[in-house]
Amino acid sequence: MLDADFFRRWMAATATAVDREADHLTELDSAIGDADHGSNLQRGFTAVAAVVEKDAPATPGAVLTLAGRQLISTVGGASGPLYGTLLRRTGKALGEAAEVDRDRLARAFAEGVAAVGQLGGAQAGDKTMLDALLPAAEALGSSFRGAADAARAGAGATVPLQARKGRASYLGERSIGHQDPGATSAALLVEALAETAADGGVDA
Amino acid sequence: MLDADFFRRWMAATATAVDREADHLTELDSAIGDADHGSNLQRGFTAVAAVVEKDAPATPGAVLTLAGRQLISTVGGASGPLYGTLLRRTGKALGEAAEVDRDRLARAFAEGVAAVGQLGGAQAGDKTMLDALLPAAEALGSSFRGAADAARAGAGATVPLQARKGRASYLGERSIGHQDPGATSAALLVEALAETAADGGVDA
Amino acid sequence: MKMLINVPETVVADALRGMAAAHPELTVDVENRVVVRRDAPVAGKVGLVSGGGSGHEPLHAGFVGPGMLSAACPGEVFTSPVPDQMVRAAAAVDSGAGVLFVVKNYTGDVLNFEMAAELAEDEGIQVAQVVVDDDVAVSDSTFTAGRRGTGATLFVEKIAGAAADEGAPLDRVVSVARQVNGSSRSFGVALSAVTTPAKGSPTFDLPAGELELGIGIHGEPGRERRPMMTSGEIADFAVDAVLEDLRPTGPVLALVNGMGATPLLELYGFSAEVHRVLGERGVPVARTLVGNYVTSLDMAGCSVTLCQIDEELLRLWDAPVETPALRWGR
Amino acid sequence: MKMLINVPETVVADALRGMAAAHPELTVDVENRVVVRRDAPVAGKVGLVSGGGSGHEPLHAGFVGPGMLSAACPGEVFTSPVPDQMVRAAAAVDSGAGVLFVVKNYTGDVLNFEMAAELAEDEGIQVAQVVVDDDVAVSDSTFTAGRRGTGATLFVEKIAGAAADEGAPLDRVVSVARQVNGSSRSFGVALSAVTTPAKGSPTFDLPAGELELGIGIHGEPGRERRPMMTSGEIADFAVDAVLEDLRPTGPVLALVNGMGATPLLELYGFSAEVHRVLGERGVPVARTLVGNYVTSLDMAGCSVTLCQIDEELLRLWDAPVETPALRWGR
Ligand SMILES: Nc1ncnc2c1ncn2[C@@H]1O[C@H](COP(=O)(O)OP(=O)(O)O)[C@@H](O)[C@H]1O
Ligand SMILES: Nc1ncnc2c1ncn2[C@@H]1O[C@H](COP(=O)(O)OP(=O)(O)O)[C@@H](O)[C@H]1O
Ligand SMILES: [Mg+2]
Ligand SMILES: [Mg+2]
Ligand SMILES: [Mg+2]
Ligand SMILES: [Mg+2]
Repeated sequence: MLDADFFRRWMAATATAVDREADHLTELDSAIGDADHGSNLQRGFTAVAAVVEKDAPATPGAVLTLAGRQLISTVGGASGPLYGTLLRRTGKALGEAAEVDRDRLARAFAEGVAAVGQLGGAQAGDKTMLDALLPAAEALGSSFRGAADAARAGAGATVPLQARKGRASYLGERSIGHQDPGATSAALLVEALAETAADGGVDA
Repeated sequence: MLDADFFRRWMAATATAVDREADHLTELDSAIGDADHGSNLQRGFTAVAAVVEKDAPATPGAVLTLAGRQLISTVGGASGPLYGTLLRRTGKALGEAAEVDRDRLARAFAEGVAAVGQLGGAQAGDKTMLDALLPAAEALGSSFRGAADAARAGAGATVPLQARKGRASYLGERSIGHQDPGATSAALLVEALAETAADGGVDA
Repeated sequence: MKMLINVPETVVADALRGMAAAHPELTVDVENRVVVRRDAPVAGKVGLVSGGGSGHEPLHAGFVGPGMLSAACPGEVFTSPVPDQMVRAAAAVDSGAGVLFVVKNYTGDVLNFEMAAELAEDEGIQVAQVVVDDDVAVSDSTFTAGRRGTGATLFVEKIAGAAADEGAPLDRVVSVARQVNGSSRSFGVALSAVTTPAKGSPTFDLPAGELELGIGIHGEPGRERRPMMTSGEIADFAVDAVLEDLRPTGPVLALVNGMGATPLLELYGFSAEVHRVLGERGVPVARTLVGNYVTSLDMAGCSVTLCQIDEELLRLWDAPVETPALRWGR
Repeated sequence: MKMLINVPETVVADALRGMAAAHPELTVDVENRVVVRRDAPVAGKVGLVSGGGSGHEPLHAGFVGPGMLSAACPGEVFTSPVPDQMVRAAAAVDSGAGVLFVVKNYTGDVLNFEMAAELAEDEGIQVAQVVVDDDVAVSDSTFTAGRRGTGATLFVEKIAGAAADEGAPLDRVVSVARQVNGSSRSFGVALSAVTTPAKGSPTFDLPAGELELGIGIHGEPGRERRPMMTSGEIADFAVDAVLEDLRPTGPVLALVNGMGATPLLELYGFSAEVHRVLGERGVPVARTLVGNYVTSLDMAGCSVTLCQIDEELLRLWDAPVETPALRWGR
């Protein structure tokens, strides 16, 4: 079972991964965007890790809701509201439970991902974070590791796509051949989840 | 003896030389000035060659006076008034004579050079056009060729000097090690004179 | 790439400190990143709030003042601000007559302003939004993020700002803003890429002898790369791209805008070519504004924005304005 | 180096065509290169004429209008104009009250304005001259060309222009202009070299990671090269260089000036640091102007100009001005 502490560690692990990969994310965003995705998420998850540590919300749902609100208040850009909504809506779907299992998380996460689709109006194949999040949500029903692999594969699969949403869509055909920064960071988020699970000895 | 036509050819030859060397003059001026000496003189002597051709003044004095006025009206910068004064005052000193000899030209040219000194307040060794003009005026009393050689030597001798006048003086010690653009163009002017003399079969 | 900065992390806060010191006529909340005209809220006046990523200065904070914006919310460099800033700005300028958000059409800006509008309405502030989308280099379809907001933002903020200052009610200010946006189109060209403080190197490689056509203001590459063109050829291309979409039937306002690093000397020369092309196409120019107004940090290049106006819009354009970057009328 | 131009030979003429089209309130003689305020000569008013090489825009033509210059004479890029332009300008603005030439201290400018003054006096125009020499990076001695004229030119033109518009006689306008120049000092820093259209490549090599201290506005290298400094360190260095020479005993006007290619975002951040240093040194700042006003084409960098003012100078600074680049007051 996953308790609030597990979710705090997930957020901390994401912050660490984003820190490590920030330059790479910005590099990807400079090819088909505006070169800020790395610093955006770095700012956001640094703040998230700090606030969930400080406020120490008592339930998994409260951790993610707080994290989402914090992202919305500190990131800006497209990814702020989108990731903020992902975590907030996932958190809300988790309700007040003190502990949740992977299955429940998978269902809540799928709700969060759906909310991202609704907010941004993107669909699978539009070359956005959804291309990593959708397969991850699906695979999370089976295992943490599978979700991480699905997210990474989904991110990689954005390379040949032409962007239809977000800033990269301005490039038209010139967006083809580059990996989407948001899909790449989404894979980091899900990988951090899998690692947190592995480190905690949680059933994969 | 040198007639008005000789002086027109001198101006034309100077225009040709300045055209050819414009990039070099600008290059020198970019090291210790503002990268415009070549285009300044190109604009000026193109206009001079055109106007002395068109108006065809009847006397040597009138050719140089007109050339000087034209430089003042078209060049701007430091070199416009200075070269303009050089030619205008040399022309005035030649008076109304229909033909002059080298000796008379040498004396008139020395007056022109003195006027440059007075106008700009520079002295020998200040790393300006005077460092080519002063030795040239002196040597012109003996021969055209000698004047050209003296001007070129004078220009070369500006390399180790620290500029005390003009834009190059702003650099202080950093002006050392570069040849003065104005001294270099002054050598072109005097070389054009020597070539015009040689081409016309005039006594060296 | 060298920059006149302390560290990349503080560029926006540093700039706001500088604005605070230089412009006592503005209230600059450096901590919360909101710039408000000193006398806000003005009784009975609709509040005009805009904002967006930093790096486009003087847009938007330089347009705060009588006759234009009531407040601006600067985000991080090239990153839309967060809803908290917009809600705070709305609260600071609302006199009860409502607030108009002027939003440039980028996913980030649209989403954040949307969230802010909901939050502000929760606080009892009446909020309307106008999304500016004038950039013809981007195709406008439901399969894309839609056209970008660029130079027309200045026209919308100035003209809607004048209407608000005259005491027009919210629905009227909104319809003026929509009319201006609907009558405006832009096209931009880059001669060099942009370098953001966070990245420290150019966002794309632009070889010597080439230029990018149809660029945005965030260092996005354009739609097309071509061998370098003359100022006259660029004017032909840009003006025709705008006219093809706008098809004006009357006089226009022209904004000949520098992207930041192009000298004003060149910009005025380019403006002469823009006038030449408009003359050849039979489009009368009522007013021309030349300068660096909607910029992209250190990018070299330019954009052309045309806005077809009627007498009323021209009157509002000419109305007095008193901001750090745009001032006229007496 | 890419430029937004047609051919190098026509950049000045092209820019003047652009000014003519954008500014109907100015009379722009493109052929003879003179920009005059439309209503000149103003009866009883002293005429204020300035000029210099192009490439420093908006200086000088952007400062023509009520409350500032009566006319400007743009020369070729970085090349002082010729006497013919100045005489023509003087004739266009003289109402019989005389004309003041505002001359930046460069050999070329001084010599050409000197010749023009003689020619204008021959035509019966009373001419006075003020030479601006505020740049402390250059040592002022009889063995040099003297200090360069840079940012203080804006202060002199604005304040003397206000005095002239109030109807002050020539000797009073001259003494105001001299007082402003005598009370002003500047220091400039380059982060990149400048590229002139004629040369097409940078005037000097400035390696990554280094900056030039004490540069002029014509692409001349500075007095000293150093490893790159932060905005705060540059402010310390520049402000101290100015204060050492100026030693103000009262409040100052501050011009935080961009050299052309430095983003306004960075310039405002730098201005915050300038204010910090002045605060630490106990120098009160009465007014601050931040922007690209005395530029050097596409050079990145900045300069700081301080002018110690008394009540009268501050009143004249605040007086209304209405030019393309500087406007305020009503
Ligand atoms: N409409 C959208 N729906 C889902 N994801 C989107 C959408 N628009 C953009 N994104 C994601 O956001 C990422 C960019 O985020 P970021 O660079 O932080 O914001 P911005 O584009 O505002 O600079 C893109 O790579 C993409 O994955
Ligand atoms: N006071 C002076 N006396 C004599 N020659 C001078 C003086 N000042 C400058 N010069 C000459 O003028 C040259 C520069 O001319 P130019 O580049 O055309 O003008 P500017 O310096 O105004 O750009 C210098 O190389 C120098 O030879
Ligand atoms: Mg981005
Ligand atoms: Mg020169
Ligand atoms: Mg962004
Ligand atoms: Mg020059």
